[in-house]
Amino acid sequence: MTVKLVYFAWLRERFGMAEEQVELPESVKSVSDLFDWFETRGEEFANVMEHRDILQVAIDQSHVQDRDALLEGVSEIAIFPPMTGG
Amino acid sequence: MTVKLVYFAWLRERFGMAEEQVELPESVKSVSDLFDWFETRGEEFANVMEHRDILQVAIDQSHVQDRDALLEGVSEIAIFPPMTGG
Amino acid sequence: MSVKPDIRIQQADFDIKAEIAKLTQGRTDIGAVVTFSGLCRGEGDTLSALELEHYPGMAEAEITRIAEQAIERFGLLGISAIHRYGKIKPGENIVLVIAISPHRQASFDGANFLMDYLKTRAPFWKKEHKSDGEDGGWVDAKDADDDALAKWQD
Amino acid sequence: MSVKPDIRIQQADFDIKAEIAKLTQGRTDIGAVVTFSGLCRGEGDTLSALELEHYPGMAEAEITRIAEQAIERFGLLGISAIHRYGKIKPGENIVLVIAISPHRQASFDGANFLMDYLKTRAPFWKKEHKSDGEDGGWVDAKDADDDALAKWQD
Repeated sequence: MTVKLVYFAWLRERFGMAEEQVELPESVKSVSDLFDWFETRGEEFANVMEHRDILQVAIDQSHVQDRDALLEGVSEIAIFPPMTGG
Repeated sequence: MTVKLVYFAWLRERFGMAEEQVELPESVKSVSDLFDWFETRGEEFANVMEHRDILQVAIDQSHVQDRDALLEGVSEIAIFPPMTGG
Repeated sequence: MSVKPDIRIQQADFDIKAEIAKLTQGRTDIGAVVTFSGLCRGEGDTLSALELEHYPGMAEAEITRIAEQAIERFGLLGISAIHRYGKIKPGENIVLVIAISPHRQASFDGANFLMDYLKTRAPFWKKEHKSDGEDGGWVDAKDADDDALAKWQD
Repeated sequence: MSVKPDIRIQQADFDIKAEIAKLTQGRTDIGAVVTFSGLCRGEGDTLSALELEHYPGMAEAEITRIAEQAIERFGLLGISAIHRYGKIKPGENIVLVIAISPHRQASFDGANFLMDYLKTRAPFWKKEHKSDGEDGGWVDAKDADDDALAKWQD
């Protein structure tokens, strides 16, 4: 499955990109699986995943709290630190 | 004792004056005494005093809740209905 | 107390942008500006105007006193209030309160507190003029306004 | 729901007077206008600017969703919010919220509610640029902002 991954704030800076188009492995079915997969993508990805408990996820621009949320059929997944607007 | 009495809103309208200079009788020592005296000043004054429980009093421009508050030495007493500002 | 309230009672309308600028211009310590404007409602076109009467001198003093309490209680960096008197038509401004502070809750609370007290403690009275030419009489004080004060009692 | 929120994410500053007029002009059913402006603080001159990043599309959608809740919950007659992005200097505006309704508490609550949710739910991130040229890093989310939400839970 091909999805657009979008990063903000220090994730964007540390990954060195604002977004990427990726082919998710068959094994990645949930947000939790996605984070597990990130840990295998190289040092910087693994480092960022040390903060996985505080990372926020939006699927197709809607907040998702549940780490078991399924990714099937989604087109855009955003990962970002806690928001600091206002 | 001579004091300035000041009236607002419907008291001003019913008394037909915004203020008056009066010589208070010796017997008028408190706000309560003042209201008793008003009851003797004619029909319109007596009628207004039927509402004495809700009337508000300011002595020298400070709110006074206590009906036993003494009037000695004051120069301005205002009587008015509950306020409706804002 | 170094923060002084700016309180005015006037017949003229106010300019909210200019009033905010007066409090904030040239400062970089303010994080939150809350304004409250109270407007005259037309009550479904039955009202032609409100007429506001006040007790000159005492009105300024009383609002100043309450505003000083708000500064102290919420740690405000500034507060201003303008209350109009005279004839005010539906859609027009009656009152403006502005509270400034470093953080949002203090500014919200400061403006809200001043309005609640101003409603029941500032010597102003409203008379209604009806659209049909009738004298609508003096507006009664609302129990709801007294109740609103309860939230500020410790 | 007939009342629609007016939500904008923009780089440009806003004109609070024009924004109030947009909501109130020609109406006589509004009794209370509450505005909240959030400003960039200089932190004792240590900060040269904040840089605000946002998630285009989602930011508008998320604030609109919360604003719709505010309309419903407090019976607002209108609500607007403008959130800026890009570089913002101390003393400059970051965010504006305006809530209008017939009565004062609804307007206060509507604006306060939207700000509390916006702080923790709208996809914006702040980076600090220090006066000494250093990168101050990304601002951490505050527990106090999460706590502020608690007052809106029934």
